[in-house]
Amino acid sequence: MLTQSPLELAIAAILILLATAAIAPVLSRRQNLLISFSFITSAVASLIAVFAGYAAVTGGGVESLVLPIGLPDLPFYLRFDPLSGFFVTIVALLGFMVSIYSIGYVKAFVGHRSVTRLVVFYCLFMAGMLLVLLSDDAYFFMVSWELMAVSSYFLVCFEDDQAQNRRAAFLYLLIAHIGAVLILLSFGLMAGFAKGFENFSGYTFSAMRDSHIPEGWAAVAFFMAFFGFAAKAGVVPLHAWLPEAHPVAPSNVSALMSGVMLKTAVYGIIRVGFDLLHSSDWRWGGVVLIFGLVSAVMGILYALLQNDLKRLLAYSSVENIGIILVCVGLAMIFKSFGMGLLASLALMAGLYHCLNHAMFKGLLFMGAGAVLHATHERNMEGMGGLVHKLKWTAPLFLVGCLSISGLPPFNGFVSEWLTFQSFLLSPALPSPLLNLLIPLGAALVALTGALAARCFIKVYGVTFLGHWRGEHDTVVHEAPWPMRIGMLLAAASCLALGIFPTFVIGWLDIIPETLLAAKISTSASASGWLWLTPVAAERASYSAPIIFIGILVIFATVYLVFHSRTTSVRRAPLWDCGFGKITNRMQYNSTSFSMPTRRIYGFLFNIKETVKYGSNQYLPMLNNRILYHLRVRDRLWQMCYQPFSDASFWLARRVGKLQHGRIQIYLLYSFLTLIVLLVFS
Amino acid sequence: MNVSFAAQLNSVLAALILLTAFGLLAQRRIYGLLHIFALQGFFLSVSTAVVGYSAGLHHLYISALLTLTLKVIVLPYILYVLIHRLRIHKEVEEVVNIPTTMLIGIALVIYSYHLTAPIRELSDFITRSTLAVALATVMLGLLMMIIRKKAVTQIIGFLALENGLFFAATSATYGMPLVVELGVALDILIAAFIFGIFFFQIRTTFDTLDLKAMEKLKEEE
Amino acid sequence: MTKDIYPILIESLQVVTVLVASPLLVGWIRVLKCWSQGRSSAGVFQPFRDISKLFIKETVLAENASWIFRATPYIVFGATVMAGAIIPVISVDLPLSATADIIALVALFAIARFFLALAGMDIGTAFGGMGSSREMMVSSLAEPAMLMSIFTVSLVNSSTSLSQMALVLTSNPIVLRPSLAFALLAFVLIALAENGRIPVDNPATHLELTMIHEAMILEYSGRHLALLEWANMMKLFLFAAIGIACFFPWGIALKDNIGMLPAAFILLAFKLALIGVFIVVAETVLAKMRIFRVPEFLGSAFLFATLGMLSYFILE
Amino acid sequence: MILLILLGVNLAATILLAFIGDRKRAPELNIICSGATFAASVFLALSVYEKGPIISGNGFFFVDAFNVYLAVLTAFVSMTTAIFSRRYMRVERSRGKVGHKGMRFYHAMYQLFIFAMLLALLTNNVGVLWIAMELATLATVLLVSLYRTPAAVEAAWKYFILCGVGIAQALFGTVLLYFAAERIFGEGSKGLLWTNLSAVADRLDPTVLSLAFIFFMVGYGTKVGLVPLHNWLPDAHSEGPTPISAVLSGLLLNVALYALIRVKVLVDGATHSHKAGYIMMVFGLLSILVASFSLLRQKDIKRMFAYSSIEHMGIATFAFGLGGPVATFGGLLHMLVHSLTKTTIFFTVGHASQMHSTQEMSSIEGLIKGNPLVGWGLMFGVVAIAGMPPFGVFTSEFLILTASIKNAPFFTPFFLLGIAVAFAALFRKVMPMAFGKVPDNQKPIRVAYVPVIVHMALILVLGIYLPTFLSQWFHMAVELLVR
Repeated sequence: MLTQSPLELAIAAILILLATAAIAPVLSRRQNLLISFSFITSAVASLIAVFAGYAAVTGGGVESLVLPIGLPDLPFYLRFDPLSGFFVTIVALLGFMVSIYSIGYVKAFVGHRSVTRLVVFYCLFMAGMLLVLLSDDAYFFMVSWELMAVSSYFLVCFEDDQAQNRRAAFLYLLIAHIGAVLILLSFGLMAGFAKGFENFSGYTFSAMRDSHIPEGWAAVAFFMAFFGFAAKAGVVPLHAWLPEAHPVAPSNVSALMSGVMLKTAVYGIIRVGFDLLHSSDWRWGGVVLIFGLVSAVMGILYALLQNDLKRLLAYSSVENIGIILVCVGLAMIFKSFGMGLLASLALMAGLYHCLNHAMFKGLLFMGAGAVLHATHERNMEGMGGLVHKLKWTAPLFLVGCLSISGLPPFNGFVSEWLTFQSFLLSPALPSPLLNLLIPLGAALVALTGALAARCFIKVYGVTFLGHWRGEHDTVVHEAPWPMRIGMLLAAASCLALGIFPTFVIGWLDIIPETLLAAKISTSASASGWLWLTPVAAERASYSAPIIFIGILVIFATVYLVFHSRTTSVRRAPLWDCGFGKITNRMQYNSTSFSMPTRRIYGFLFNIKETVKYGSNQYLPMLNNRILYHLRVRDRLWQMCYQPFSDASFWLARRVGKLQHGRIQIYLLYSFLTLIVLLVFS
Repeated sequence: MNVSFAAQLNSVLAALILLTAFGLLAQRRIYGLLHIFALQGFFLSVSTAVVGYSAGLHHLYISALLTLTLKVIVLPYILYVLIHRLRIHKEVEEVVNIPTTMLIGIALVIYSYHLTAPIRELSDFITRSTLAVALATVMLGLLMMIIRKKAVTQIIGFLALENGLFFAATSATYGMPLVVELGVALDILIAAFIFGIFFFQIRTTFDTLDLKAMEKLKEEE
Repeated sequence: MTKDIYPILIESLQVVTVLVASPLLVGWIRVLKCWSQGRSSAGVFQPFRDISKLFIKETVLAENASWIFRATPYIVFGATVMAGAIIPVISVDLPLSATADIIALVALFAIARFFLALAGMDIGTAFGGMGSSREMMVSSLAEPAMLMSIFTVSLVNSSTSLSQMALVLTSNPIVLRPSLAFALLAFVLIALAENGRIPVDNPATHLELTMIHEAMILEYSGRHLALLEWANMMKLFLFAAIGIACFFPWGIALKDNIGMLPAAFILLAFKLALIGVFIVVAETVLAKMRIFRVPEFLGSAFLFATLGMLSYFILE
Repeated sequence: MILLILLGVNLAATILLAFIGDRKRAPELNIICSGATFAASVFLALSVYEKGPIISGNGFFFVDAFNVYLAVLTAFVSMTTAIFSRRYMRVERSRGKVGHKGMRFYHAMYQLFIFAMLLALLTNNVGVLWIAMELATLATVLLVSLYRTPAAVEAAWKYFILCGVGIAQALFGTVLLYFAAERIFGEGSKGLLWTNLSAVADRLDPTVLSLAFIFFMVGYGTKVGLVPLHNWLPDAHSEGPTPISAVLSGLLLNVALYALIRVKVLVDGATHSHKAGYIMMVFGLLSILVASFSLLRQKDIKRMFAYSSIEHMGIATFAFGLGGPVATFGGLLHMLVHSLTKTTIFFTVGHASQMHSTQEMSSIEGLIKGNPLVGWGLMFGVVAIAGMPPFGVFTSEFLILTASIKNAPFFTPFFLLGIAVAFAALFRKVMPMAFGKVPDNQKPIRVAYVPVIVHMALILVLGIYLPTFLSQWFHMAVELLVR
């Protein structure tokens, strides 16, 4: 295996995935065998791809290959460079965990519906994501990109008998497709300025790299690509599909979609912004930064108000993509002023967050899947107390919550810290306006971080803690072993990535070096692997291992001190303030937990609260039934989507009048067309 | 018959064809329409023969003969039989606002003249001035199809339009190559059979040949 | 030899100082408060007595409490002590101070808060959830202001490491900086909110509907409660220490200078005493505000911090 | 020789089937004849590929890379449609929708229609091209009204009248063309031969040719189904038997567009301007927009795909109007893949509506569960037709879009809007049909597997791999069309 080059390994992985997809229908009569076989092979393929990606980044070289298929003058070009390698690693790493998880998860469908479709498109989806990262010409990129979109679309509407699922999948595919066409146009624009457009060779990325595009057109190309990719990444206001599609997909698929599919869009933005186009206009970065900030804040606020577990996680993905884009935007701004070192710090923060988000969001979605598996419930209002029943899932999910809330020593904190560090370096920019504005962005990121913590306390507190909130006590059973292993691996990597950031940064450093010609590892690990010092030790430093060990030691010491003595611990009922028994209905739930948020940030949403008093039929003078109804809607939906949809249907009605039914009118059209054309010729 | 006389004769025939085209626009009765249409075909045929004679192109005689057979005898006969068999001869069509239609028609003639003016300069044929009339006949036929409401009248409008095309072919170019002429004639013949079949189909399915019955296929409001 | 022992020595001294001085600070505040209200006090050592009494008392757990509820006191205590080992209190030459800069320190406090809030949710009462929800609301509002304040301070010192900040401030001549003044103002407001002092929360009350911090730990008893109380006292002390390191570090012991340590202790005690006076004055003058006025309160903190940042760029 | 076989087989089959078209084995005969035509067309294509353009029959026939590829496509699709029609018409017949006479008529006219299209493609004479186009219309008119329902008769009538009028205008254009050519070639049929015309294109009078082009545009444009001349198309496609809808959509529109392009080459040569191209772009764009918005509110499944055909013909017209090698390549490819894809869709749609005995989309449901081939075929057909890779339509749209943003960036947003709306409309309607539970009104029927699978495989292959000979072919055609 070691004799193979990274690209060969990656291709092997993709071929295994495609072959699995092709074999799957043959096995469709034996569903259990199909599940075990295909998910094990896809796990193996992912593992191979992890090695490939890792080796590509470590090797730092560029490998390319031309496949003999595609258009005759435009065969499929493949290229494996450190940037692709890094993203391949992310995709494959989470893919590996999720594949293992799926062995357990998908078996729950057996007997209810055929899983052949799920298996086929799962493999195609994985292969599509990897191909996107490897492709090196516009055509192949688009083919892979849409392969990814279509296969994930079929995965989203896997449980197709519910209209809601179909609607979600439809919305997803629509927005994805519009985004894809924008990307395509952007490539078309770049190819148009490249050499050899007429004989198809302008479509290769290498031709685009070498082309000189006028500044104005370059901006058009960049923003088309940015919005195209943003539609896939779920950047506000193009995020509408995300909270619809992720919840209805099977949880293993949501984990992949949220954890890694969104990253391919980030990859695209980085590829176009740093590699294909060479601009020195800081406004590009500024726009990316602003969209990132808006997504981060809005995403987490929306997440806070959700009661559906997976929907909440989906919104939180919007937030995290926002943070990644903030870093990318900062890097672009730094780059435009020629500050390579700072740019690479910001880019590093972004890339690190990509990796982290893949891990903890994958973990959380897998956890959500385990909860769903156990309770058949997505609404958090009907859960609670699962910590007592799900002995494995509960702590693993907690790890995910801690990571995503940016708490040391887990991984989320590292990237958040790096982000703040790059923000804190913005005063070095030679533009006074940016000096004043960028810190405000930092404040918004801080707000996002704090709200994320609040949000995930709600998630964990309402789902796992307290008493069961549902109407009847359902039988809750812990997830099978493959699911636990998948989550365990993700949790372990969350911790590892949090504790050993210096290694990761040293590994990744080749990427900013190739893109920006500046590297930070010389300063970042200057004080040894224990200390992360991105710029200089005097400037800022962080040592995750010491914090981790420190807290553990103190914890252990205190615990041992107290447990050497024999003080009795007694269980007692809750204090009920002297009234009657406290019932489960009196607990704080998701809606009440987020009430302060609704009060403070309510103006951003479309909130309708209604309270109805129902009277008791025996004692009419007492109003003892109070019905509270809350509806929170996305205001952006009404602002950005509703008008489009309405206008389309309005236009459709208008256009429909053309087909009036009277043949004379049709003849008149023909006649008038003739007259008009004759007049204008 | 010298060339200039032939040209004059051709102009007169062109004027007559134009007149019949207007006549078709104005006529309400079905039999009346049929007669005018046959007359138009006759003029066309004569005009073709005159051109053939004056230019010395003998294949145009075949064209003239074809026209005569098809447009003056066969098609009006088929239509006559159909009208008779389907008992629609009593239906008198309401043609709205004839004066306006006439005005539009005159505007179309002027417009056709305007359009063909640059082309006239190119041609050295005796018939060159009649191209405008041919185009006008085509457009008037189209106009007729637009304003009429019955299937039969629409077909007559369609055939009048084809007459205009024929006239264009003879007047502008001294006729198309024979193979084309024959093919076109064959097509028209087939078309005639098809609309014959159609009249029966429409009659049996809708009980009327009024086009109002056939406005069901449309986009819903 | 001393070279090797010195870091360990100073680190232990630091941790012991934090552990011991924090109840003292709280005791001092209570004493001052009694005096200001014309009551006789129980003395500055009363917190010690409270804690030690709680340690030997029986621990009563709610029926529904899970392992999270039981682990929380230890985690909170651990995180707070860890923070105490990092913030330079008596000397800038603190070996562990490079472990975390001020942003990471804030995150350490966030761990403690995270688990406290989870523990509040764990037992399944309305009070616990209410406390968690409100606590997280306050913290989420305080966070941006905190960051802006840090931003301003780091602009002045071009560092986010507390030791470095203190070192830069003390080693340079004293300059009056409007930016630092604004940042200090913001920091004070944030610290009051974070530590649950009046006007945001009242640590002395168990009045049901106004509780924030107390609501979360309502079900704790015995040694768990002792640990939480102690951690809470340390937190107050550490915020005071952060304020001192960022804004008034003069007097802190510099590198390899054991001789300065006694003076540093005395000055620290003096500064803390002053802070105690300030807190008591503030709590006497102000009334606790309604919970939904807190956003305005913290909003003004954010405003001050931003003004500080702006005035750095515009005026300095 | 091959040419005669190619055309003769159809003609003979027409006559034969007119008498025995209702026999038990008539569908098989239909398939065999179409297969023979296909084989002949492949031979023809091979000889063109090896030896270059062929002129034969005293200049009457002219075969070059452009029309031979369309001829092969026509022969191929007519063969697969014949296979499809075997099972489809059997069901229709068993349900009493067509009688003996109807079957005879159906089979004969089917072959006549194919003959007319092949003649239109292969002839060198612009006048004969017109005749063949008219013949193709006439052959299908009565097929549209085969079921004799009021809607079918109405649709056929509209088809007949509108296309008749349209094509009459094309005849006027032909007359004008001949008029211009006569000044160079003099009297006789030489002046209508395309090979001659294209050789002297730059000497033809520009005024006459631009006038002629307008008549051609309106005339053949009506047959292509370009907005605002399209009104017959949704009616005719939705009311006829589905095999006829498939060949109308997949083949006839292509042939009409072929005629238009042939003329455009002449006009471009004569006028030395891009005016004709602009006219085609405007028509194309208008078709894309109107068709895509119309798609949004459709209720009838075949009607919806008829509008989709208008949209795609608009795309192809736009591409040829755009000119340039990339766009022209894209346009040629688009004609090919649209034809294959749309016929696949009509095959599945036909079976789907037979399964539910209705064309109302709201009553069709659960196709994937009911019959996986029909369900997935429809689903993938729509995925393909909506322009998603890895299917061929994406390839052509990719080329056209990129060329359009390079050469006509201000048209592109409208193009994009059209594509997006059409995409939304199609998926919105198709998802509930393909997915979901099997409803009560669904009945299993015997389905033609071969055509659907073969077409889907071809579209898939064309999306990721264009064989060299095909692309060589296209390049040869592009060279003919782009000067």
